[in-house]
Amino acid sequence: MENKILIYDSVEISFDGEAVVHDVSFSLTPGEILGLVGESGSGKSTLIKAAMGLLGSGGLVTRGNICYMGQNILDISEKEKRKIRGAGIGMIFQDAGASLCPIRTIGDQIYESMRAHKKVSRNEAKDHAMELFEKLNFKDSQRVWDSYPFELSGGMNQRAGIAISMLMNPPILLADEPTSALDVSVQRQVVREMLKLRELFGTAIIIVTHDIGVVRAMADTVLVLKNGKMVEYGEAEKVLNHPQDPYTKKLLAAVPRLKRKERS
Amino acid sequence: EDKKTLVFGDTTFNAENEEADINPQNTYAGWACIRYGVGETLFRYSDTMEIEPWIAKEYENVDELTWKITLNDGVVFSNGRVCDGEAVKESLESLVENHERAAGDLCIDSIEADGNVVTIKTTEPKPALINYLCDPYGCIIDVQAGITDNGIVIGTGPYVAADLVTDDHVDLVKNENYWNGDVNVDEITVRTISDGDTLAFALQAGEINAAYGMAYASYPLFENDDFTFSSAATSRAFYAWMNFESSVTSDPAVRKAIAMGIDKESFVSVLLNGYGYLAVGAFPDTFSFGGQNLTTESYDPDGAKKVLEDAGWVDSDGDGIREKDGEKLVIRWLTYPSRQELPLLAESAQATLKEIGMEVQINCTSDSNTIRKDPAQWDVYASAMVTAPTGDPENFFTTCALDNSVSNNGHYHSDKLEELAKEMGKEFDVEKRSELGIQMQQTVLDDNAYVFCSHLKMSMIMQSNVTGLVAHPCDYYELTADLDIN
Amino acid sequence: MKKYAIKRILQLIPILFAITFLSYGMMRIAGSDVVTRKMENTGGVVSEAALDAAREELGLDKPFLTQYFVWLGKLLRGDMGNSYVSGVSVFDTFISKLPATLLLTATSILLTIIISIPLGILSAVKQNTIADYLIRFCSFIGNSLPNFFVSLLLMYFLAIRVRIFPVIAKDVSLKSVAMPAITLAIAMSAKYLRQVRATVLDELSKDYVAGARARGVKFSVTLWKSIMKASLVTVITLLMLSVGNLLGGTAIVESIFMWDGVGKMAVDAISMRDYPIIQAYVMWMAIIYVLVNLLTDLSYRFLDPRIRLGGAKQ
Amino acid sequence: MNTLLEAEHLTKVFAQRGKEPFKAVDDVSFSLQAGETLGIVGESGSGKSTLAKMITRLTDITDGTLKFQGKDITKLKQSQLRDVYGNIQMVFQNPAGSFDPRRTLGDGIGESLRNRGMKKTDIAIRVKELLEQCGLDGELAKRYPHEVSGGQCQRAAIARALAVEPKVLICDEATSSLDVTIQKQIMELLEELKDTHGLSFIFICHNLALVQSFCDKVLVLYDGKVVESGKPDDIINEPKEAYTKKLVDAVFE
Amino acid sequence: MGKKEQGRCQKESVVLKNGQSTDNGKHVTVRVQRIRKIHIKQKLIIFSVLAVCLVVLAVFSDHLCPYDPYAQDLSSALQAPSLQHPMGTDTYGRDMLSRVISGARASIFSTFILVAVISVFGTIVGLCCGYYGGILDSVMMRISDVCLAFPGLVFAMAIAAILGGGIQNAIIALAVVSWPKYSRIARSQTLALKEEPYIHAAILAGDSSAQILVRHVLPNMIGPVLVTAMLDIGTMMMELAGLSFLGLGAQIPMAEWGSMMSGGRSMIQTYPWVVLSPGIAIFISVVIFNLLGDTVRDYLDPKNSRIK
Ligand SMILES: Nc1ncnc2c1ncn2[C@@H]1O[C@H](COP(=O)(O)OP(=O)(O)OP(=O)(O)O)[C@@H](O)[C@H]1O
Ligand SMILES: Nc1ncnc2c1ncn2[C@@H]1O[C@H](COP(=O)(O)OP(=O)(O)OP(=O)(O)O)[C@@H](O)[C@H]1O
Ligand SMILES: [Mg+2]
Ligand SMILES: [Mg+2]
Repeated sequence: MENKILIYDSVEISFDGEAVVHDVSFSLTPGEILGLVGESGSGKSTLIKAAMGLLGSGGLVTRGNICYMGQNILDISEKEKRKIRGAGIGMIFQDAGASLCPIRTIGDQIYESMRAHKKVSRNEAKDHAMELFEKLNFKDSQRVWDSYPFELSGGMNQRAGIAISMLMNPPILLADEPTSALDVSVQRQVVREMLKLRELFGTAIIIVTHDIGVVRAMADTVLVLKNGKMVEYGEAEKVLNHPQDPYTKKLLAAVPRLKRKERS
Repeated sequence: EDKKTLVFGDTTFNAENEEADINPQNTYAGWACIRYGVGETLFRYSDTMEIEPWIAKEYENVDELTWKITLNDGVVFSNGRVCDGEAVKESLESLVENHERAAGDLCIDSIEADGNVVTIKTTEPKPALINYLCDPYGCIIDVQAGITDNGIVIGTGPYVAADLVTDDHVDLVKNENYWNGDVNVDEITVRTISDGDTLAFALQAGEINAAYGMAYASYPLFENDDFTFSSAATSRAFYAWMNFESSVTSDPAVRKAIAMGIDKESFVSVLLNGYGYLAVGAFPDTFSFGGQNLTTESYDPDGAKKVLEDAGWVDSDGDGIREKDGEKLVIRWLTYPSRQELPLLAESAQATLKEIGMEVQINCTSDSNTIRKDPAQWDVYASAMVTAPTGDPENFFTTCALDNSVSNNGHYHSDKLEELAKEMGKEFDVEKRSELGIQMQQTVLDDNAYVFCSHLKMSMIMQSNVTGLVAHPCDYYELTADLDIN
Repeated sequence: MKKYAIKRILQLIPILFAITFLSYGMMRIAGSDVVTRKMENTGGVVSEAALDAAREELGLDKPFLTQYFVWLGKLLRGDMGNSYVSGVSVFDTFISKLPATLLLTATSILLTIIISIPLGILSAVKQNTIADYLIRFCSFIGNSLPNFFVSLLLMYFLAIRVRIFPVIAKDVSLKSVAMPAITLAIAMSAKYLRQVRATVLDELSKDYVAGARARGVKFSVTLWKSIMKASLVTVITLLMLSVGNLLGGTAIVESIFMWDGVGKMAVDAISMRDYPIIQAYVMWMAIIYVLVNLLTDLSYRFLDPRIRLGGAKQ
Repeated sequence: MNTLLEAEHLTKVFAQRGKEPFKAVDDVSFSLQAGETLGIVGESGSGKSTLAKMITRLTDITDGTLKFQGKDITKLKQSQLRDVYGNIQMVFQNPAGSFDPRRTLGDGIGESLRNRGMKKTDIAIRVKELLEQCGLDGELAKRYPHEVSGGQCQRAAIARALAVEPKVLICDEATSSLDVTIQKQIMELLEELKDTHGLSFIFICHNLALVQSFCDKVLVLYDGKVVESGKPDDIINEPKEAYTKKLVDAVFE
Repeated sequence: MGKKEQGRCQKESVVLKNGQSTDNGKHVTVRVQRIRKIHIKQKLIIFSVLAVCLVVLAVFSDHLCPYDPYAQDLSSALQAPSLQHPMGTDTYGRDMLSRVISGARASIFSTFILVAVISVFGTIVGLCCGYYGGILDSVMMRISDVCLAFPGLVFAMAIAAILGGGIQNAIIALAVVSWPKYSRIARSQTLALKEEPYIHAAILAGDSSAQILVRHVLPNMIGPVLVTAMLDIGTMMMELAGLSFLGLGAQIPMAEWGSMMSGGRSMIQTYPWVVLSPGIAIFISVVIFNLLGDTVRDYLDPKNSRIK
């Protein structure tokens, strides 16, 4: 129990009084990658936004608790939440480019995010960021630091988004469809980066995706969501290869596969 | 020692009103020169509009064409130059050269100066020559000193213009060389304030000490101990011209009904807040040939109805408007907004005439001067004109009512009036002229060719510590040497 | 950039031609001319011959096209002519009125910014709270009071009741400009406020705001560094439009407060049919229009790196 | 075999303000036989959609010729294209966006019929038929685009395309914005249409697996140029160009 | 932001009793969400009704006036508000209430007509320019440039001089300088819509250009135009009042709010009701149309589609 860093306990989430996520419970250990799959509108994004306190004005976790490091993060003040956001739980948005302010440079925003959590000088922040950029295989870190989001490709933005989230070295990273906006080759790159993160820092990741291929490639555990309800939760191996629920079966059957002669 | 300063707010001192600067010879009116005490004329009008000496001490009508004028001794321009016959000659010659209306009025053949005596010969008999010389354009200015780019001239008056910005202000300082007594106030600023409300606020706030051109609606604000009014009846008359080419107003009954259907009394007492004088004829009672000698229709709606009925104008379709031979009794009332009284008159006449079954369609436009030239476009034209700018009755008729009058746009014609006008043109005797003036007015009134509604009561409002600022019937004199502030 | 600016300035030429020509034409059809006008309000009468002579002197007897081209020819030689009414050089008149208009423009814009941006942001951030409703209510009031009425109220309260500002402008000074500037700022702020509020609300709903929150950045930091900067584009657009209008002079406010600026000059010139001044004014307006457009575009480039660096799509 | 579409050296150049003109499609040639399915793959921005719009003449063709059943349609005006649109139809990438948000689905589906002078009552019947053919309830005709799911909307879009009984159906990433499960249903529908109606397809997609299972022929686009073409199995198993190789390798399994 | 969220959602930690719990005996924290739905549709209805009321008032003003708005009675001039004259009387002794009601016709109708004309004309021009582009676009946009660059005041005064004063001519002048705003909005909307797939779909369905414009482009771009028009009703009322101040608005004795205000302005200190009555009328109608405009904007905003 003590090595569970994030626990969702019977969580129900409502928008304007209407529950859209019902009774979801799961937990995360350090370094674990959880794949969150399900059809569109099943509540995947809602579920992870709840942990960040980003449900917006109409949304509320109406039942259950979400505990981060043993602390119930639903009933704490905005100030305390702010401390956890970024430093405790990082988030990568579906369109990470859009989650960066379009009219300020990446460097600016990195510095600002770091400043939010500790006193650092701009140079320290930059050194720190550069270091991480190198680790994440950015070719020209200086350029990335000085660029505006629109000057970078979708893949680079996505990676910059990951970098910003990672700079604070949060033990948990929530990734909401981090690859679906990208083309296949970039998508592969991003997946590789995230795996590297876990390797480097032991980060626990929740990845929301439609792409079963990505889940297969990354996830340790899988949670299948349908209409806001958990339909299956377990080890990735087991869920993907021996699905129990009819919906999971249908989902897996629908995935088109490339037929290749042989793979090396 | 403290300087006495005064700020005078004036709505009329602007280019639009023909008072761009204080050069009396510049434009048609050029009243600012005399109004603000910079220039003086040879003679001036008394409070009863009689001729009084000013720069000149007397005149003599040598023969029909020759006038001999003797100047006062010791008159000097503000720059110290002596205002002698030569200076007057130069000034008048320059006037005739530059000022078309003056040239037409004066018909000067030659001027001779000899010491303090100026002899003027006219090309034709000009009985009213001295009156014309009292017009603001007759201000004697130092022609040799010239006129500055912004229109400042040197005169003999109690004040000297120091600075002038058209449409904004003129700064006056005391004329140290004033020949005719002491000047009390050291500095005066005349501020152009075109908006009536701003003027009222400025006076209330004490930013100006005195104001000219206040809106009637603001008068009650100053009817208290802190302020003084100075008012005088002027010969500016608010009156309606009938169009004799129009199918409705050519009907004498209609004209008569209009004359009987306008409630002049209420117009003056309510809409003008009592700051006006009921008019009978063209001239106010202050003149010897004023309205007191005349008779005309008074407000009588029932009488008016009867007049119309008798003339065949009846309301047969029940819409409240009378018809005759299928023609509706619709009056197109042309007027203009720059005189605040005219829209009030139009609106009030519209209501009272409606009661007797006339529909009045108002066209209140600043283009009225163009429109009135075309008699097909209006039936009644209401205007505000100075009927006796020179204190003489002839002017009104020659400009408005005769066959050859340029402004007779309604094409009024009366044989009797033409007769009388001819007589007037030859008459030099002031009393006889006055008598003729009365007869001519009565003729016009009998024809209901004009309906005179009211005369302007020109008012200045000042803080109660301002003295010597007195409204004058001729509307020419405002700032004089008497002006003082305590 | 330079090329772009030059291109925009070249665009000015046809606009200038079109609108000066139009204005010349319209004033012409408008019937009465300066000579007739001069006779108005004076209570007297002048002969037609005298009028014709006066017209001839001003060249008003010539056909309208001739007059236009004479004017244009002079203009190309750098001569804007003299006012028909005052006889003073149009250029000098114009220049003498500019400082007043510039000061009024600057102060009212400044006031508008000071009032509207903070309030607009406040009302967006506090959306649907009492503060928001109050601010919006005030903006409605500002939006529904005609300028002339606002100036009356200001005069009454600020000059008569508390006597902190003068009713009439005595000089081109800050104290004198206060009331006309406040009058203009009230109406403009009311409009700006709504726009700023809408823009900020729009920005607030964008992903990057949530992004910054998710990174633990303080809302106030995001507000000042990102949202403000992004909203500035809207504000600049509005500002530029207003500057254009203000530089053209605000006839009503200028004449109520006796603020001797370009707008008052224009109104007087129009009512007097003082063609040379009207033409100069119309030209001035067209130049402002084009320059303001140019400046707006340039400032976008400056403010928004996407435009500056050519990153915007399309 | 019966050649339906013939494209020769199709080129599209976008003139851009203040920038160099941009060649989005560069010298693309292909032909499409009756009953054949042509796949077009390539990364984002490679010119797939532009090519589709050129074939449907929704954008002007800068260079090259386009023939439909031997008739040159390269330069036809919009009014003359109505007949061509009776034979070529298109299903768009974004299902919800391809219906006018202010009109019902039925309205959108029946629009082409109305333009061909069909009576109102007949249209209603035909629309219902089409919807049912695409596996939808006829009642859906009364709904607005935002009232139906993405999958339903895409089916409705297919129904709309089928309304005029076209010979060629162009699918521009017709399934990429949909869930895998729904994607599968749509593919099954297309498959069925191919079999029952003998439709020819131009199938634009970046999902190689779908292309492989559905298409007879594939063009690989890169920077507006055709870098490789041939049978899908050959291209996937033995990619010749480096680009194709990269594309194939990136697919997660 | 966080505070607001908390303020809205009342939180109560309730530990359900074992027997009642649906969660198999577990203790579950329950938070009660206080729902405050914004009923845009209701707001829309309320403001539309209010706006319609104003229009009805304008239409039937003749029948609603307690007195003849033009009947003068100089003997009862400038009376303060009383039971007999709830808004007092003006200089001519006319009943202010009646004049304000009657003024609704001139003020509301004239702004309506003005806004209707410029928005319809501007929209058509913008639609055609945006859709067809080319020469037509360039020419019309240059013309609109000229109209925008042309000082409105010069225009208004020239029009007044050519055609005479009066509200119609003030409307003409305002129309000429205001339509380009609409054509620009319409044009940019059309340019954006032109590339929408559903427009392409319509082309494929064989629609002609005109059909596409009328059936698809117009309905989808009308939102912003409509909102601008609503807000413009207030703006134009102000502009007309400004022109009235300069003597270019309604002719006497027409009851029109702007000219009533400017005509009565010198009485602000002495007889304030003469100027305040039309002022309040302007305020109310500007507020109603502004709120309506805002609500229409909210209603059309796709972000709010859920809470309609
Ligand atoms: N701010 C909100 N207000 C009201 N309802 C919302 C809000 N955000 C999401 N919902 C509703 O909650 C449900 C779950 O949405 P969510 O975005 O979590 O789905 P998802 O599984 O992430 O889908 P996708 O794969 O399309 O991103 C949906 O029915 C959606 O309509
Ligand atoms: N109207 C246009 N003006 C200028 N450039 C355009 C225009 N339309 C498309 N392009 C450019 O042409 C190129 C090809 O675009 P296209 O939409 O055909 O790509 P695509 O292969 O369909 O990509 P995706 O898979 O993302 O849909 C892109 O670089 C695009 O930016
Ligand atoms: Mg989601
Ligand atoms: Mg595409």
